[in-house]
Amino acid sequence: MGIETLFGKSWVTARIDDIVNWGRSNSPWPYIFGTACCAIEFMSAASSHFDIARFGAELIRWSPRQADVLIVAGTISYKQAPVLKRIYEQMCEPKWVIAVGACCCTGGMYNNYCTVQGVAEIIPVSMYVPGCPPRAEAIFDAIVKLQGAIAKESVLDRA
Amino acid sequence: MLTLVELLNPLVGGDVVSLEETHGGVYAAANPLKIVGLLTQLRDDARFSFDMLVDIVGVDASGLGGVDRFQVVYILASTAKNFRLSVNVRTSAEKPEIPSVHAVYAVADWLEREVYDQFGIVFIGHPNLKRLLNFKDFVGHPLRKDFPIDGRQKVPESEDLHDEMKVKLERRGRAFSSMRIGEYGGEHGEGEETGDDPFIVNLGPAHPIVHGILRLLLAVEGETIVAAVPELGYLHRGVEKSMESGNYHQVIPYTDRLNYASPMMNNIGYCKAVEKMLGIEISERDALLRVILCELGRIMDHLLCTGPHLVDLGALTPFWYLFQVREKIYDIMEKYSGVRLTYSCVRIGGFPFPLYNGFFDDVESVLKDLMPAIDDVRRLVERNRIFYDRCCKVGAISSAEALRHGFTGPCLRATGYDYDLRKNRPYYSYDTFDFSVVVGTNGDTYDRFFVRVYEMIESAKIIRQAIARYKALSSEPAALEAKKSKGFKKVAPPAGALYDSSEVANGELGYYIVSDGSAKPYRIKVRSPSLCNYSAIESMVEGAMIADLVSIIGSLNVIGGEIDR
Amino acid sequence: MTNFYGRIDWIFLGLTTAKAVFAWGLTLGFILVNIFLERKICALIQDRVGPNRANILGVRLFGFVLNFADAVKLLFKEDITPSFVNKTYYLMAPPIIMTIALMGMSVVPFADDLVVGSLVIPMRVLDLNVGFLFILAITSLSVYSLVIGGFGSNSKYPLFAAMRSCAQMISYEIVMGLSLVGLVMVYGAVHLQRLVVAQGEMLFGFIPKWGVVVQPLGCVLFCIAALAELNRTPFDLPEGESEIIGFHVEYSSMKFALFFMAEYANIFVAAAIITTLFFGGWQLPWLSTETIKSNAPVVLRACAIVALTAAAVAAYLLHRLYSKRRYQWKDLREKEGLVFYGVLACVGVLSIMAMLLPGFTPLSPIMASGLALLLQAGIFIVKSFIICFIVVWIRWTLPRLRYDQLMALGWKIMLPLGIANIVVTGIVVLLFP
Amino acid sequence: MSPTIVRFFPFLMVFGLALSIPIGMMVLSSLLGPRKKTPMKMEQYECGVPSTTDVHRGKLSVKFFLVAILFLVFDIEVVFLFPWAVVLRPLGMFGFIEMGLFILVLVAGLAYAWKKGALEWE
Repeated sequence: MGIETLFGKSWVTARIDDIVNWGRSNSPWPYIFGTACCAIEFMSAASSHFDIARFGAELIRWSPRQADVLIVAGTISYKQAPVLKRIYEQMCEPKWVIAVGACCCTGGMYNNYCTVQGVAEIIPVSMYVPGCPPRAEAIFDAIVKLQGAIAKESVLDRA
Repeated sequence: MLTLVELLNPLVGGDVVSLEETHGGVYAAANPLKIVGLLTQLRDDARFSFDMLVDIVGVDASGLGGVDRFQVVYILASTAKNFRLSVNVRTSAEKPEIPSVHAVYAVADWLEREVYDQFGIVFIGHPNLKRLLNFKDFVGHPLRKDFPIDGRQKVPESEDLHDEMKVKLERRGRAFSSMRIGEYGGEHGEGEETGDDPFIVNLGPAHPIVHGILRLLLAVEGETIVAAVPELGYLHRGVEKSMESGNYHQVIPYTDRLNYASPMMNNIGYCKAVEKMLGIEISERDALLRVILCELGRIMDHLLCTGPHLVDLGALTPFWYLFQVREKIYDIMEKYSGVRLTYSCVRIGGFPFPLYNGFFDDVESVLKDLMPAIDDVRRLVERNRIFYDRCCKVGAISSAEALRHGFTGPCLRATGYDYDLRKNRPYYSYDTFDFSVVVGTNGDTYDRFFVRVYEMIESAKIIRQAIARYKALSSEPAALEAKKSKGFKKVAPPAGALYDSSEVANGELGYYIVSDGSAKPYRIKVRSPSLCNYSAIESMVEGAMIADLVSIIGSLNVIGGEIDR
Repeated sequence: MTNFYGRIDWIFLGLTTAKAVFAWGLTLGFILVNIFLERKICALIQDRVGPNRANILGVRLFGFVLNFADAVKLLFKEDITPSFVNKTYYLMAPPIIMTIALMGMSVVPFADDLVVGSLVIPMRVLDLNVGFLFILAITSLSVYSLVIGGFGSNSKYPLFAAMRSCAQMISYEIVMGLSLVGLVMVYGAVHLQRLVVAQGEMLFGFIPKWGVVVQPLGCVLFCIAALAELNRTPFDLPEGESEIIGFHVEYSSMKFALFFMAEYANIFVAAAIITTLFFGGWQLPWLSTETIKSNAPVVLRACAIVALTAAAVAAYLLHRLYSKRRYQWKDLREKEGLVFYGVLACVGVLSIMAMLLPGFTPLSPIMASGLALLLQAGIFIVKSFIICFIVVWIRWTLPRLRYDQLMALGWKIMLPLGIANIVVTGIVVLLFP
Repeated sequence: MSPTIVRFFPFLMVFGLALSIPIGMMVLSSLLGPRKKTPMKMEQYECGVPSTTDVHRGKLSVKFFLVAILFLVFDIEVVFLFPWAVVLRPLGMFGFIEMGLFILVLVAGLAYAWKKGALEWE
C-alpha cells in the first residue's frame, strides 16, 4: 500500500486519482501474449494502417514486470494455461487483461479436449474483444474502453 | 518409362500386401513388421528413390470395419521421379505396435511421436517416444474414436524437459546437473563443483521470437548452443478432432486457422482434395480465381514471414513497409468475403460469392504497391553488411538433409533443390503459367529470406497472367457453381481414402481424408509444412549462437496453427 | 582565470549548483526530447502517426505529453524487489547509471567563459583540467551498472545480458580511448574548454578547425564506439529484445524507468561530448566570442530576424496542419492550436522587441556577454540535438549485430584502425607543424 | 579541513547531488503505488515457465577472462598514450619514434593474440 492512499476517501485522494489515472490510462504498455490468428490481427493494429502507438501502447514490453496490460491474443490451450497464469502473476500491479478473440473469450469454435473455454478460467479479464479474429479497430475499442475504465478507478481500489 | 504401379508390382506378395490406384494416386498396403525394410528399399532403390517421407497418418479404423483397429499410413514422395505412394499398415487394438522408421527418414521422429500421442500406437525402437502435442500427463489418446471430444484435462505446470536434455547432453559427453533452485544453500554457488556443465536456459513459449507457441530448452556455453530440446503443442487446438464432428463444408473454417498467415491457400487446398475425392472438375474460371487467390495468399504469407524476420534481427522498419501491402490485400479480401483474415471464401465445387466489380483493379493496384515495398526492403537489407553477416551461412542445411527432414517449399528450394508442386505436380493448370521457381544455393537463412522475396515477384507475375486469362473468358459474371448444385450439405464422398496436396507458401500442404461414405469426414489429417520444416531445428541450431536461433526461426516461418493444429 | 580552490567559496558553490541545475535540467529535459524523438522519428520512418492521444487540458504537443503520462504511471506502478535477487547489487544498479549520465554532463562546457567585470565564470559545472580523461573514466563506469544489475538479478536472461554488455563495453572502451588520442595530438590539450577554443580557429583561413575536419577517422571511430557504449542499435545486444529481452527483465516501476531514462540521458551526454570534441562544441563557425561581443547589436538583430522568420514559418505550418484536420473530437484538443499560436506570438513580439532594443539603448558589456552566452549555449544544444536525431535515426534503420561480429568489429577492425590513426596523425602533426 | 577535500569539495557536492536525483526517484516510487506480493511474482521470469535449473549452475563463459586481460593491456596503452599525445610537439620526432616502438610492441601483441585465436568468438 503506497502513501498515496493515506488520505482515505477525501478530496485529496480524488485529485491524486485524477493524476494517477490520467497517467495510467494514457500509457498502457502492453505485454502481448499472442499465440494464433489474433496475434496477426494485433500486428495489423501495430502496423502503419492502424497504428496502436496513437494510444500510447506502442512500447511493447516483453518483461511482464514492466507491462500494464496483458493482451491475450489467440487460442489458449490447456498446455499453455500455466504459462499464461505465470506471466499474469508476474506482472506488477496495477494490471489489466484484454482477451482478444473468440477463442480467448470463450474457446470459440474449438470446443474440444485441449482448448481452454475462455481465459477467465485462468486469469481475471478486464475487457473482452469478440471476433474471429477481431478487427484492429475492435482491439482499439477495447483499449479505449479500458482507458475509460481506468479513469474511473481509485488508488484505494488497488491498495 | 514404367509407371509406379508397374514398378511396384513385383513387390506385391512380399513386403507389399496389396496395391491399388484410385483418385490418381497409388495406395499400397504392407506388412507392419516389415515396414522398415520396405521403406528402406523404396528409398534406396534407384528405380523408386522415394527420398521424402511426406507424412505419417494414423487412423482409428474402428468405424470402418476390418480386423485391425488402427491404420498407419506412410505417404512417400519421390522428388526425383515425381512419384507419390501411400503405404498403409494395420495394427490391432490389443497390441498397437509398429517398428519405427525414424532411421530411414529423420522427419519420422516427430511424426511418429504425433501418432503415438493421438492414437497410442507404439513405435518400437523410437528413441524418444513422448507425446508431441498434448502435455506429458495427458490421459488417453484424443483422436481415438472412443475419446470424448470434450475430454478436457487440466495441467498444473509446464514440463521441465530435463529428461530429454539429459539424454542429449550425455550423448555429447556432457554432464547435466538438474540441480534445482534452492536445493543447495547460498546464492553464490556453494555446494558441489559443477565443472563445465552447460548453462540451461529456457526460451519460450512467451518469448518474442518464438511467436508465443514454441518452446526450446537450450543448453548453452557462452553464446553457443550445445543442445536444444524443442517442445511443441502450445497451440494444439484439436483441429483434427473437431473436423470429424461436422460435415465436409464445416471443415473449411478450421482450415482457415491452420496457417493464419495465408488462410485462402488452406481453404483451396482442402476443397481441392474433397473435389478430387468427389470427382468434381471445377470450371476454368474458378480455377483461375483460385490461382489468383493462392498467389495473393503466397504474397501475404511471405510478407508476414520476411517482415517479422527482420524485426527479430533488430531491423524494425521494413516490417511496417511490408505490412502496408498486406493491409491492402486484407482490404480486397474483406471486400470480397467480408472478413479480414479468416475468409472461408471457398466452397467445395467453386466459390460462394461472385467477384465484386473492380476486384481485378484492386488486385492490380496491390501488385503495383508490392514492388516499391519490396524494393524499399531490399534497399535496406540486401547490401546491408550487418544483415548479410547475420544471415549468411546461418542455419545452413544441405538438400539431402532437407529432404530427410521433409522440407518443402521455400525452405527446400533455398537449398538449391528445384522442387515446386506447382511445376512438378501441377494443378489448376499452373504448368501453363510463365513463372520461374526461385531456388537458392546454400540453404541458409539469407537464401530462405530472398527465396521468399523473389517468390513474391513471381507470384505477382502469375496473378497478372491469371487476370488476363480470366478476362479473356466470357464476359458473364462468375457463376456460382457450388450454389447451383445445391450440394452444400450433401457432400458425401465415396468410402475410401485420399491424399492430396498443394504448394502453399510454406511448402506442401496436404490433406489425407478418410471417408466412410457418410456426410461427415471420418478422419482428416493435415500435412503441415511448418512441422516438417521445423523438425530440423535441433540440428540447425546446435553449434549456432542464440542470435542465430532468432534468425533461423524467423526464416523457417514457423506458423503455430499449422504445427500444432 | 580566477582560482576558487583556496577555500570554500560560497558564491562559487552557488554558481556551481546553478550551473548543475542548468546542465542537468538540460540532460533530464533531453531525456523527454529523446524519447519523443524516438517515438516520432520511428513513426515518421514507418509511415505512422505516432502517439497523439495523451493530453493535458487538450494540449498534446504532438505526443510529447505522453512522456509525462509514462512518468506518472511508472511512478505509481508497483515497485517490487523480488526475493531471489541479490538485494545490494539489484538496488545499486539503477542509480549508478543515472548518476554517471549526470556526472558525464558535468564537465562538458556549454558556452564560453562568462566575463562579468573581473569575474570569469567557466560555463561548465566542474572545471577540471583533465576533463577529457574524466569523461573517459566516468563513462567507463556505466558498465558496472549493467553488470551489477544483470548479475544481481539472479535470473538467466539478465545474466546473459550482463555478460554480453560487459564484454561489449570494455572492448569498445579501448577504441573510444584510442580514437581520442589523435585529437589530443592535434590540439595538444586535454582540457575540454581549451579543446573547444582551439576548434574555433580556422584551417587555411576559412574551414573551421573542428575535430571532425582534422580527425575524420577518429570521429567515425569515436561515434561508433559511443554507439556501442550507449547500447544502441546496431549494438543493442544487452537489451536485444528479440533475443534475451534485456538486462532489466526483473526490474519494475521507477527502477526500470531509471535504466530507460539513463539510456536516453546517455544519448544526450554522448551527443554533447561528440559535439564538444568533434563539432566545435559551443563554437559558432566564423563567429568567435569577441566578434559577437563587439558586434552585439547586429548579432541581436540577426537573431531576432531568424526567430521571427522561424515563428512565422512554424505558424504557417501549424495552420496548414490544422486546416487539414477532418475529425471533430468535441473536446479540449480542438483548442490546442491556440496554445501554439500564443507561444509563437510571444516569440514574435519578443523578437521584435529585441530588434528594436539596440535603437533605444546601447548594449552594455554584460548584455553583450549574455547574448554570446545564450547564442553559444543555443548552438551547443542545436548541435547536440542533431546528433541525438541521428542516433535515433540509426536505430530505426539498421539490424543488430551478433555477439561475435560485434567483438570482431571492435578488436579486428576498429582497434587496428585506431592505432593507425594515431601513427598517421603523429606523422602529419610532426611533419606539418 | 584538509586542502584536498576543499579542492574536491565542488566535485563531491556535484556527485552527491547527482546521486541524490536517482535515489530520490527510487525512494519516491517505493513509497507510492500498490503492493501485492504473490509467490509467483517473486519467481524468476523465464518465458512463463518455472525456472528449474539454478542460475549459478553451469558455465556461462564468453571467453570473459581473455577479453578482460586484452582490455587491461590495451586500456593501459591508451592511458600511456594520452600524456605523450599532449606533449607530442615539444618532444618532436624523438618522442614519436620512442612511442612508435611502444605501439609496435603492442601491435605485435595484438597480432599474436589474433593468431592464437583469442579474438575468435564463434
